[in-house]
Amino acid sequence: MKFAVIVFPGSNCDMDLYYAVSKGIGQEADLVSYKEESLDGYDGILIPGGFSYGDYLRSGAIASHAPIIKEVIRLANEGKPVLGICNGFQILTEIGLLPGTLTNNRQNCFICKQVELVVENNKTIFTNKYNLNEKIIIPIAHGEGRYYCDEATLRELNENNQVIFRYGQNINGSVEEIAGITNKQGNVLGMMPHPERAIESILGSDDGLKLFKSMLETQKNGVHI
Amino acid sequence: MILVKIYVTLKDSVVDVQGEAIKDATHTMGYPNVSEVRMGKYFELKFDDNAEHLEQDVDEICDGLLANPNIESYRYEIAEEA
Amino acid sequence: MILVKIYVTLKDSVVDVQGEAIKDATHTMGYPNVSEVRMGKYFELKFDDNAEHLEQDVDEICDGLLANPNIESYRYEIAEEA
Amino acid sequence: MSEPTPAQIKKEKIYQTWGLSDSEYKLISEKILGRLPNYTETGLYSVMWSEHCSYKNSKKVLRKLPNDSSRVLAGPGEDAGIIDIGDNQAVVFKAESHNHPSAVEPYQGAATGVGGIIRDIFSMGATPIALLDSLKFGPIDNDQTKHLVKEVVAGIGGYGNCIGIPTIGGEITFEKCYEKNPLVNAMCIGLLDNTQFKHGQASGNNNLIVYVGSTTGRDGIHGATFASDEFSNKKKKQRSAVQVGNPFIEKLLMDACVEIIQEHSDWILGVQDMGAAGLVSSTAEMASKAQSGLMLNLDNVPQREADMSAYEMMLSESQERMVLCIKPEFEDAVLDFFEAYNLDAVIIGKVTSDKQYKIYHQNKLVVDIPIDSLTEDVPEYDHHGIKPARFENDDTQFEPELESFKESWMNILKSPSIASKSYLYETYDSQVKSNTVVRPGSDAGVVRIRGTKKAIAATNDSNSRYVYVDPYIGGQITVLEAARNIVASGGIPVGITDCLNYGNPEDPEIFWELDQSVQGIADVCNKFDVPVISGNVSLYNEFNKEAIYPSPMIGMVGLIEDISHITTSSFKNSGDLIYLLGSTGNDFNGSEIQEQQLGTVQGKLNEIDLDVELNNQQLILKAIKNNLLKSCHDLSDGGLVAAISESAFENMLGFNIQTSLTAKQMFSETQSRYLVTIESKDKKSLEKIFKDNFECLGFVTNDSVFSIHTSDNEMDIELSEALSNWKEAIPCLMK
Ligand SMILES: Nc1ncnc2c1ncn2[C@@H]1O[C@H](COP(=O)(O)OP(=O)(O)O)[C@@H](O)[C@H]1O
Ligand SMILES: [Mg+2]
Repeated sequence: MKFAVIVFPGSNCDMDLYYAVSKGIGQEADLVSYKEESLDGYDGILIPGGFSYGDYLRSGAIASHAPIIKEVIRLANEGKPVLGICNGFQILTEIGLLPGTLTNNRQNCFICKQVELVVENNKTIFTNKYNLNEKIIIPIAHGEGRYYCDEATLRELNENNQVIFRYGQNINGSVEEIAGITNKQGNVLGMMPHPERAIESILGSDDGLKLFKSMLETQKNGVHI
Repeated sequence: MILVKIYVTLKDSVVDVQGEAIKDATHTMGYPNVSEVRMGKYFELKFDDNAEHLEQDVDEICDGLLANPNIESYRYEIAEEA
Repeated sequence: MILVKIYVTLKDSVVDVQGEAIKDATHTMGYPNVSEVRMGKYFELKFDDNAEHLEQDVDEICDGLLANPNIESYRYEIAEEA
Repeated sequence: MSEPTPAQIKKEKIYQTWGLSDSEYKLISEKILGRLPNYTETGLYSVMWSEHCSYKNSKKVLRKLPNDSSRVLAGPGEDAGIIDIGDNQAVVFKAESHNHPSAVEPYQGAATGVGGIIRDIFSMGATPIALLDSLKFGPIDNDQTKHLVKEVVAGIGGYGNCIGIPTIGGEITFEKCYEKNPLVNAMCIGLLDNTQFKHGQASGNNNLIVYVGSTTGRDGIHGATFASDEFSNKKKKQRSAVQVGNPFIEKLLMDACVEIIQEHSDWILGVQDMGAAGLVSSTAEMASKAQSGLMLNLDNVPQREADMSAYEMMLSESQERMVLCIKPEFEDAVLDFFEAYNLDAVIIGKVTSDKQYKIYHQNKLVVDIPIDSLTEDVPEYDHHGIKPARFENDDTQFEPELESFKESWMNILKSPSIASKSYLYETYDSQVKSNTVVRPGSDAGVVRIRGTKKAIAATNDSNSRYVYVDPYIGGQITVLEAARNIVASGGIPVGITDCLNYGNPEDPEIFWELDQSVQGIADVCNKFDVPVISGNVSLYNEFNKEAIYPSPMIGMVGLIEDISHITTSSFKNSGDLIYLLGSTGNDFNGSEIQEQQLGTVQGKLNEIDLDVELNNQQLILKAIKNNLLKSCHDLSDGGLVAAISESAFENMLGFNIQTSLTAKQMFSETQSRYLVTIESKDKKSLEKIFKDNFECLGFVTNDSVFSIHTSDNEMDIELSEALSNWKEAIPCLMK
């Protein structure tokens, strides 16, 4: 499976994602510049964390105008898996592939720590290797990670099983402890926690590995939804 | 040169954590009569005079970049400049 | 109820790192006639009517909290409200 | 407004307001130039001859510090020092203080401190892999200090998180003497995969000088002299010197500089960051080191503000700017290279062979001086030290009162300097890059080196109370404490960087403290063969004539040869045996409990036996290499009370101990001690290594109770109560 890791000016978890794919699940990954205009030939798109354009103005806002974005949207619409982590999630909401918005943490500051997540839906292309309601340890590292959406959207997310991960404890003020959601079709996942930082037990947890393995599994054997 | 002043504010339905924190701080500072604080963004954009569809451009810049329509609204004023 | 609108802007001599990044983004979006962007903060504070030294209070809140006097300046408008 | 003429500068002694003394001015005009320097030239001398740039007051003392070992590839003199770690790899590190800027504008002061130290590392071609920070504030009992703490921490996180370098450790302490003079020291470590590093040199006639990065504005003008000046109420107006950091641009600069140095070393002769005293210090140092001259045309310098004078441009401390010296045939290649990173790069001058510094502005020659005179001709001052009066009558040994053993125990845990700092350091990204094996919260931070079995351990340590009580022994303790943190993590100390934070060195008592403490540091470094490869001096940390405690900060780096040696301070399993290595005496002078009970620290310190210290370090490393230790924690502030509690907290374990020590001795801070745990099956093997000089205290439990039996007392403490005292102290104070 061949992944594109999109690199914006200011992305800083691009290499972490690159290693998660290449070392973690032994697949091919390319770092693809925000300036590129084609994503032909990729089976999956990964949008890394970091501070694209310094997160100036609003996290993800400026990156959503980069040339590559058109292609990200095209592949998403074709049903290819698109995973946005942290700043990647913020970008996916800014470009409208995912509903809602990530705003300042309730504490009004950046938080970096290991947190517990609950797998709310294991019938997705990203989570089929997890058990339903499995508790996993994944680090967070963000200042603007409080998920917000209006009531109607929230209802829809719940009805369609689009909430994929919730925090074990409400760590940042997100509505209904939401940590990660997919689009309606289920092929675009955005999450604030960093599974790519949790693929080796020496670094504190390898619970993130199954997420990448799930994507691979889907590619090989299709989704069992 | 044309100066455009843009105000971006959170929609009323969205909680403003920063505003709340600031309100609390004003109380600690000894101003209990501050009953609400909302925090927004303020921009000054300068355009070269030859801007043809100025209002349209400003709307597009606000919708597409300066404000997040999920949670924010905006308004602006246009002023000529020397 | 009294509404006070406060505008906090970076002093001219201070580099506006956000404004620069936003300006570049407007160019990428196809608005090359944007020649300068400055980003500031906008606050709306509501005071209970019984505010006695309103202007003094607002100045103190701005100096001590809303604006960082090292790099920012502020101005405000006071409006009555229903 | 026109500039003062040279004659006016002399007559009105304008140079004095910039920090030049009469005799220095005389030296410049009579000996060096043979004429009166003009306005711009006077400005250049005043910044380059400031303490911050020239070390004129501290050079003599700094020479005491050893800076060589078999591993040193570069020592002081470069942007940062370099230590060989084998396999053709090296680590590059340095610490820098940003005390005054942070006092004035805490967020930006701290942020630009981090930005500056990162530039020092990547200008060597090294990829930054870790950050640390050492912070000192007044007691958190007023809004001003809370604001300072909050903003400084936010500034450090704001910069480091954004640029994407993990902050893996540091320290935060609170002491009255820092109330008006907070200390903000930041350290960066970089990795060089190729030890062919670049010197920051501008050599070779007609080679070009390239400016790259942010535009130049009027920010931070005279920041360098400002940093070398005492602080007082009167100086509030210096607020105009605020610089604003842009970590986003710095990330681009960092990636570009590392790439150009690593991949295109044939294009370039030197790279240097523009730090304190911006353009003048970077270019003059580069040329002077290469024995060349330099011609600059300021009209090419990218300017953010209109009508900047030559003086302003040369002295501006606008952030995120670098200078390179390149070969002319690669001009286009270099400019295109930076263009691809969206960075502005321009040619601003060239290298000449006449050793003159010639600067043109608006087609006029505005500076024409021997370039060496800025860096080499600075007078060096030999201050005289006098032992301060407080060292009279100091023969007493303090004895703590333990009215309630339990209350005293809790007071240690909630003392702000000992209590958990997680509320603050959790706002730093400690994991970005996915190499951090040990995050803040243990003894040293540890990052592994991908693709090898190696890891790097690092710590920031200072103990200004001990230095205040006895500068010489305190200086020793500072290094020893750092070394113990490295060793307890499984590393071998390989090098040191320092920030020497003191008051006004022209005060003989302060100079004595500086001189003595550096001697203490030097003696330990020599004994342990750990070189000081870089560092920074911050003097004049005074407010209205009240000086801070003498506060040398040691940033130590250790090499962990195999990641399997990485050890942390937390207890792992119930049933594990707890050992104390090293003997405990009655060492209460300068201790946390003395401070708590007397409200100050005082008295004589017992001499430290460096052989015992070294021996204990080796025993710990041996036990680690034999895979015996489940946890290892050094004893420092708060003695055994603090250490054993901290070890229990992370995994929420209890313990049951029975010791020959008295209850009071639980609070003693005798040096050279470690607390370790092992599986019970390893008892014999451990005791064989430790030989004597140890005590088996008891065992780890999972019953959530600390059960303590001393020779003269016993008690039980609920884990939850101890934990909340330790964990909640800082968040409570910050509310
Ligand atoms: N400013 C800081 N930044 C990052 N980590 C910090 C900071 N202050 C304290 N820490 C972390 O908290 C832990 C305890 O610090 P400290 O009590 O100073 O340790 P020690 O006494 O072992 O030197 C260490 O892991 C240290 O790295
Ligand atoms: Mg320690």
